[in-house]
Amino acid sequence: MAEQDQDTPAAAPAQKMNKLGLSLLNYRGGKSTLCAGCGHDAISAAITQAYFELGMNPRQVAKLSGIGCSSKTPAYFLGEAFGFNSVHGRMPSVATGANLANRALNLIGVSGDGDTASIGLGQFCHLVRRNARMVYIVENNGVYGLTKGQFSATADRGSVQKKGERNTYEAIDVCALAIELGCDFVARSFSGDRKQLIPMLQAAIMHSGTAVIDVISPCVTFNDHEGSTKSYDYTKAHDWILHEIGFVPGADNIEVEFDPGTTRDVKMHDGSHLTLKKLATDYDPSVRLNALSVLQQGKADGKIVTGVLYVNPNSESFADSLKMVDEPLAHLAEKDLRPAKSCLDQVMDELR
Amino acid sequence: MAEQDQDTPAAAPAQKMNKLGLSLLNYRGGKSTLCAGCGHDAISAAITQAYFELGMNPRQVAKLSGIGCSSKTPAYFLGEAFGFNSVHGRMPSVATGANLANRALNLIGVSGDGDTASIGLGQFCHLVRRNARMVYIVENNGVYGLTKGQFSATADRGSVQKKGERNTYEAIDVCALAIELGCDFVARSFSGDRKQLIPMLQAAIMHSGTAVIDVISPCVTFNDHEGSTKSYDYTKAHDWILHEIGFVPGADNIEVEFDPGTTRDVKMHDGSHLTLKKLATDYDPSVRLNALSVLQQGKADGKIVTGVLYVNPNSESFADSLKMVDEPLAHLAEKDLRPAKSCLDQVMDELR
Amino acid sequence: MGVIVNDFNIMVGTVNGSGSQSANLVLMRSIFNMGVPIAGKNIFPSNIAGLPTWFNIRASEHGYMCRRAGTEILVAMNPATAADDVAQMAPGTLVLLNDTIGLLKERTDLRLLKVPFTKLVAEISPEMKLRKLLVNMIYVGIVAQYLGIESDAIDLAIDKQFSGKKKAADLNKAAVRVGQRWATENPIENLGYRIERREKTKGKIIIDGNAAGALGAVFGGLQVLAWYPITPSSSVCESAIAYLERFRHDKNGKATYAVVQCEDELASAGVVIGAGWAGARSMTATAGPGISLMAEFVGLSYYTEIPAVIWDVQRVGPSTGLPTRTAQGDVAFTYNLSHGDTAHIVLLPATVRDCYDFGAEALDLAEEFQTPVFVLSDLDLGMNNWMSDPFPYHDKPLRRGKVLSKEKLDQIKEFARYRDVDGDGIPYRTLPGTDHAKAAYFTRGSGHNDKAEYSEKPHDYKAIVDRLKKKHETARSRVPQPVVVTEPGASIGIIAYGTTHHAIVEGRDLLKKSGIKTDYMQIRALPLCEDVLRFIENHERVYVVEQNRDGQMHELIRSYGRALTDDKLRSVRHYDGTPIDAKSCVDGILAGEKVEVN
Amino acid sequence: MGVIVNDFNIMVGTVNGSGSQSANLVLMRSIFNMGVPIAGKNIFPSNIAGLPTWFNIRASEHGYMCRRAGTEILVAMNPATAADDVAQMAPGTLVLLNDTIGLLKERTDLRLLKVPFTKLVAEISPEMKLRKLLVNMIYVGIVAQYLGIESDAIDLAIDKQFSGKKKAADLNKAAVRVGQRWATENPIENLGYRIERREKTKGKIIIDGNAAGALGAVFGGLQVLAWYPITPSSSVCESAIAYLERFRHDKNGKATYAVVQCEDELASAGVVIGAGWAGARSMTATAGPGISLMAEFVGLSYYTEIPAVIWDVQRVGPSTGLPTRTAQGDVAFTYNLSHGDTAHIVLLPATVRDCYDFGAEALDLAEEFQTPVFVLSDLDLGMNNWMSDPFPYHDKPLRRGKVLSKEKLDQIKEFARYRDVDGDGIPYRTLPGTDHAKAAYFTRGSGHNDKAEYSEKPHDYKAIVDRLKKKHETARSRVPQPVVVTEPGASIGIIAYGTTHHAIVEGRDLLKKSGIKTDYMQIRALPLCEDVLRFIENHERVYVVEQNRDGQMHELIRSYGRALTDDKLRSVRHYDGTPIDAKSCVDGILAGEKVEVN
Ligand SMILES: Cc1ncc(C[n+]2csc(CCOP(=O)(O)OP(=O)(O)O)c2C)c(N)n1
Ligand SMILES: Cc1ncc(C[n+]2csc(CCOP(=O)(O)OP(=O)(O)O)c2C)c(N)n1
Ligand code: SF4
Ligand code: SF4
Ligand SMILES: [Mg+2]
Ligand SMILES: [Mg+2]
Repeated sequence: MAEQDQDTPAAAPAQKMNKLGLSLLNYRGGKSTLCAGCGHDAISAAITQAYFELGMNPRQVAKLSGIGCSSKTPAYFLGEAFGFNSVHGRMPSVATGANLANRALNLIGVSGDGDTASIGLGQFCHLVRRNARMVYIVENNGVYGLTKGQFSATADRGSVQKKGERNTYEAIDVCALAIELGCDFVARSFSGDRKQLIPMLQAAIMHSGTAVIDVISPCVTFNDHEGSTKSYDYTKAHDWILHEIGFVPGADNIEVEFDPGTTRDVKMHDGSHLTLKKLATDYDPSVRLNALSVLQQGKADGKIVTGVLYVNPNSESFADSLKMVDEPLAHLAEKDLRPAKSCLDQVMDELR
Repeated sequence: MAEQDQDTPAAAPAQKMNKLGLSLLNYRGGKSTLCAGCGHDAISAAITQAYFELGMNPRQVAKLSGIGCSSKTPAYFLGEAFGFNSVHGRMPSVATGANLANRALNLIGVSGDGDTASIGLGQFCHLVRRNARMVYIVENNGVYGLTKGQFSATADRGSVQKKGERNTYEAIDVCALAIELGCDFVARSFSGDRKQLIPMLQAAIMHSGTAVIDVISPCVTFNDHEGSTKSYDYTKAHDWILHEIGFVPGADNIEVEFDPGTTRDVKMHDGSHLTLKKLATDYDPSVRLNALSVLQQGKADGKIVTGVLYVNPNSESFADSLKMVDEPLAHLAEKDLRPAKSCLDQVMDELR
Repeated sequence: MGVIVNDFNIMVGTVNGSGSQSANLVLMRSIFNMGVPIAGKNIFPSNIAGLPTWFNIRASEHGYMCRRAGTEILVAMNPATAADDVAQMAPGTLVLLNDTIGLLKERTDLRLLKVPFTKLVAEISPEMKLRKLLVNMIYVGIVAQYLGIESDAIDLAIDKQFSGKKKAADLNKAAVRVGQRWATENPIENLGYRIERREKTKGKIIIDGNAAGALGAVFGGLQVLAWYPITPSSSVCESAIAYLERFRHDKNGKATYAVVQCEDELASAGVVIGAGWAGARSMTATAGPGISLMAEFVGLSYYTEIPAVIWDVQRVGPSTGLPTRTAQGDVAFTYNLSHGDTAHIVLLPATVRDCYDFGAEALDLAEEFQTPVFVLSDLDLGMNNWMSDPFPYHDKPLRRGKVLSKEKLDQIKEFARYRDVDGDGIPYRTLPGTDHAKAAYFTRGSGHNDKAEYSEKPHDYKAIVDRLKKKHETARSRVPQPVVVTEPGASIGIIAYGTTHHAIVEGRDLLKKSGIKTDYMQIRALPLCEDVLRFIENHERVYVVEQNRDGQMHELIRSYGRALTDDKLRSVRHYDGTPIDAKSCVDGILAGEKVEVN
Repeated sequence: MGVIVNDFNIMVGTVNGSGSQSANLVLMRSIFNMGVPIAGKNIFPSNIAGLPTWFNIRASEHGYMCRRAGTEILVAMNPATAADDVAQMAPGTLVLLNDTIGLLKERTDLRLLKVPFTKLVAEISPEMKLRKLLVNMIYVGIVAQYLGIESDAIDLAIDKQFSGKKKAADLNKAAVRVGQRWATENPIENLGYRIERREKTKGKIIIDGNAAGALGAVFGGLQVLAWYPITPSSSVCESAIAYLERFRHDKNGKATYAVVQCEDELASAGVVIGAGWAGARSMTATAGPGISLMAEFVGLSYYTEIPAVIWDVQRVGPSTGLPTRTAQGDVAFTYNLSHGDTAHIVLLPATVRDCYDFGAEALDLAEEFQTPVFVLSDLDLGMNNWMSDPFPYHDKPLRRGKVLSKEKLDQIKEFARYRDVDGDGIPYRTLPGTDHAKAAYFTRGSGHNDKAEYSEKPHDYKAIVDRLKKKHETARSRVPQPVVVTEPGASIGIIAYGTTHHAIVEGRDLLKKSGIKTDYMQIRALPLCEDVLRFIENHERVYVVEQNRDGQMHELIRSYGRALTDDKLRSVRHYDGTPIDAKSCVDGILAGEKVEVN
């Protein structure tokens, strides 16, 4: 069953197949046109790997984005999936529509910090509130990359722009917002931490509602200098890693072994397991206020808190709360869509 | 000096004058066209009273709003002040512009829960982030009054609409958001609690940045029934009052007397005093996380927490952070606005 | 003066939130139940309660349904406006005045009856709250009695209005009786107006345009509805929700549709486009401010070729404009909505039947043409009560357009999302989730070639926008075509659309009486078709009548038409927020014809 | 074939982010320093680094500044596009090819020189990072040497480009020398192109339209600038910020202006309107998607009569359209932006001088007319380098419009915010904070009477919108008027606007050579004025030339004009994302004239 767990040393790594019999190549996208070294490309690679390892049919995935360097990336992973590069800051509503039209689609949305926290803040908050099932990734570099490096709304107060300008605004923390707004899966990671990001993505993909992952993703061209608080160096130096993350897909039906003293186990909606291995402190991600405090503390200490901040695996998705049929609406036949003549007659009678 | 403190029993109450020699009549607006009993009208009355008591020149005030029953109310108070009933959900940006054009204007913005938390959420958050000096009131009834009672984004999960529909979405708490976003004056009140609301408004008016007050303001026509969590009865029954609020204007230069054991004193930017008299518990509004916890706790206990949730009187206003001249931009003379010919010559030279 | 039968206006001046709406509907329906055609128009303020509201009932032997200026019977219940209302009446008008209202100037040229409503209602119920509502039923009784409306007709109307609530119905009937009795006790000599039984409403229905549109959409297979409340469009969605809840669940009681009340119109547009992209028939309804907010998304939908249906129930002005007044002011703006070169399909319903038909047709056209489709109703059509023949059941298959399924993909060599395979400018599409190697494509704005690959090449871009234009040309003959009504010997033409239609129907009869024969073309959609030009060619002068300041359709026709001169094509406009009446349109045409206007 | 002097194109094909931009600007400026007119156009992709970019330098003895198809000298530096670039060249083109690039098909009909750039640059610096940049300066040296551009001219250009950074300047000069030397060692026989010294650029400046507009605004008293970044408009704001920071502080170093980088364009529009209401000259700049998002606010600004200036630097398509390509696609949309009946003032700059002038003029007009004013630039004008006479200092007083101060209020009996006192449709206003009993008024959408009181009355509404129309009529003669250039004996007219102007200037000369004399009207603003109609009347045929698919100005003229027939008025359009060239416009006109097109 779980082919990705078999270690077949004979096969060359490129030939490695997942449980669907697909190789990593099947999960690759087009050639990136981003700057060499851009954090976003590392995230695309992590996404590619995450889906490959999960053994999910890429054709069942739909990739959505707004506008920005980050929002271009859906073209650079999962080439066999449908993609939609929509308008700036409004991907959440497009994703909501796609989710309702076809709830079987596995949705992944990629956005930037400008796309999400500046122009798109309202839509982001309302997406979280609706809890449409999707992974929502913020590729957070603190600047508008595509328009050449202006501060975005996630830029930290006091951080310095390439040309020397200092940011005077308070940063918007999309994780804190998402938690405050009732989101049931909120995490933060770093594009440079593939080990953390991949299992985090996998858990997010299996989450039953909206899963928000804010990934610090340095912009090498406009925000990787000294004085930046979103550079590679700064992020590495200030990364406060909450726990070591593992993911065991549920379909494999493997009993997860973990030491309850050192590892927390979160059983996801579909039976898969998210394991969080305790590091310096034992962080409990099942309490909202914990997440808000750890974020406040991180802020006070000048740290970037990464890890799964909050998770509630029993999240009721939007489609479920709407009591929709299980079959995707888009697949319903005409007979399901047009009520019988008798219904119309009844209405006509009432109007007489 | 402080004429409003003199109790002259001889004069009829209508004749009572404030320090500017104006009577309450000078602070009244047009006749309300809201439903009889609407919470919004009580708020208008409180605003009228607050400005009157402060002895602020109504002509220096500018009233702004979005669209909604609530947003109509600027026409019903301070008739001598300029008013701007703008577009739905976008008053924050209009107010920002007005603030920059004339920083001497005393701005008061009135919005509804739909106007702020639904269509206007993005602008609201970004206003708070910019910290333009103004009072921002959300007249919160959990519904869109003007469009006849649909749930807004502040409606509580599980609360019931007049026609029986149950709300399945998580409520947005605008106070929690404002606190999370760095707002330096955040309070909640109840339109039925004039005693609390008036001094709260006065402190907000004297605050040097954006002051957000969320006022539960029942909609008698569409959201005052059983099952509503924003009705008069429900609010009264579930009101968790943090402290008793008093306000002593600074211009009066009166030494405030209070018992440090029972009352907290917040010295506002202009020297006036906000006094918070301890009730059941001693709430400290100078710590952001306190506010977030008390709100979470209120939510868990089914309580509506009212009082000053967070205040930092040393807030740097937007105009200050922009290092603008003290004189309102709108009053600058042509000579201040058009650089000298030599400047242009210099630029032309550089371009040759 | 003889007796005028079945042809006059009754105006009730009241306060909104006072419960008079039920009484007015009962009075209107009583006349309808007498077999006499009616049209009811509610003129209400932009607030919830306590402000002046007027309800006008037009009884019309001929079945004219447009607004008609003038009032024959006034019921003045609102102290705030009674003086003004009364002052505006023509001599001889019958005025029922609540006797608690004092008038400054009493007019002796009116037939003014002071009715002791407060006293009368006290007989019926001791409850003050109920009295406030029942008082309205008393004027129903009085008016009915004077006009000769039979009790049966009234009772039937009351039963309908309070269907299921017998107690309420009985109380209301009692109030009507009190009114009837009072009228009998206070007879009027030679009133001059009477309702006589006819057979002209048999089988007909009464419905508002918004409910009709919703019904059409629900029977047209609507799958995803996204909305944000705004007057006067909210009831499109609220009605749709009600019908969906009644008729659209599977055998397990699960919904075959989804409704999202969004946070604003930008989100509604996004949801509709996302759903359209993923293969669901999706729609939203809004008014002008929402249309403005949707502009960017609509451009995306046009360039990415995604089906989307947007109802615009037109109202007047921006934000705090006149949100409870009617207009046809968004025609030009929606037709070319969004920056850059765009042109959309716009349907123009004139009747509740059109609303019903277009409710489904818009969904078909959107999927067929893979493009945003607007339905431009207005407040008058959407929120007022209109009489109509019952709606037929549409049993033709839903037109889902060129969608390539997995099976179809097997049969073709290459799939190019944006290629014009059939020469009609309409490409083929696949739906997300289609499990086929050829299926997936990447959707983005105009920067793509015909395979949906990113391209900034000049000829790729030009090819895309030229094809989009071709697609629009194809639409000319496939959208609902104009309807032409002729009059032998007419050399003058009239062009109108939407609710202006009703003023033209009556206006043409009036013109004929003035000796002016006219042909009439009712435009039902944009883009315009060749027939419009032929109609213009075939007439000496053509008047384009509409309800906006700038003569928007007139301009669109001039823009489309070749060799049209202003001398021939003329613009008649009505734009004060009230629905256009026949007289305004006749006066405009007579002025153009240089005929003396009275 | 003789030698072509000062009249050819040099195209550099490279990769963005590779530092070639400085080299290209130096090359362009070197020619300029030789006294020869130039125009530089950057054709860049919508990404940050690593994708193909082309820079075209046109040297033109006549000072033609529009794009000219065809390349005489190609520098092919980009391996990704070299094959394609080379394939497109006409026989005889001089091609400098980086010798590390292998071409599949070698063309023998070109003059192809393989340049060992990598080897050459190695001499100059050991640092790889520097080499990557300096390699570009080598082609500057080579091209300059072949064309006879003098070292002085180049050094001057380098000093300008690296002003203040002597070390960088010296390194770059060294690279140029290397290139020059290589060219000397590899001479070309009969190249056929040469730059010769002229006196045609003396005193002239080089600037892009966005900086010019910003300069105009800053010297025009801009007080509040709100913006959200979007290509190609960002540099309007970024330049304005730079000038504001330099020139607009009081003696205490405090700013006499405010800049807000907003969260989106809706907010920018709101800030501008709020600031305009409160009495500051305010502006924003955006591109099409931003215009779409501002639609609702712009309607509010129109109906509430609040000054606001909005620059639209036009680009192509929606969202991911072709954001780095140029168009004139937003003309119609901005002119009537927002739902309902609206019409705005739109300024149409053609040159950087216009940008400068309109930067201030727009602020004046907005306050004079109390209305939104658009300035429609485009990517070609806004982001490319244009030669110009230096800009004059405007010393006429700022026109602040009809504002009633406290003192003026004392002198008048009544203040009615929306009353037409002067008969020009423009009312008086007061500013918030004015300490006078008569000053305050309440601002809301169209639901008001002339005293700004809430009103839903039909005649109040009609009065307001009729006056707004009158105001727009007043604007016709007060916006920048068209400029007409005539040719004795011409019976054909050309109408153009914006950057199309430059193609017309050259096109008319070409047409003249083909024996076709033309008169030319350059439209500089909307609303159109009577002169446009007279110009059309006075010509047999008039061609409206523009850069959009739908002939938007052509339609606006037809809509405005009376008795215009298509037979007379014709539309020539160019809309593939590239700037229009003279040939496209000439071909369009020749086709209309049924002259054989080569
Ligand atoms: C309505 C609209 N406004 C502005 C833009 C211009 N724009 C494109 S991307 C972008 C910002 C992108 O920033 P972010 O989301 O942080 O993405 P990044 O490029 O940094 O990955 C902006 C402002 C646009 N495309 N649409
Ligand atoms: C763009 C836009 N969308 C929708 C509307 C319709 N609308 C007017 S007020 C309102 C909601 C008001 O709700 P809220 O802000 O809570 O105010 P309340 O009436 O409850 O005081 C809506 C949806 C509008 N005016 N403009
Ligand atoms: S500009 Fe920044 S965000 Fe954009 S591709 Fe380059 S490195 Fe990445
Ligand atoms: S509808 Fe509700 S919110 Fe509006 S005025 Fe009436 S009570 Fe107030
Ligand atoms: Mg970013
Ligand atoms: Mg509300």
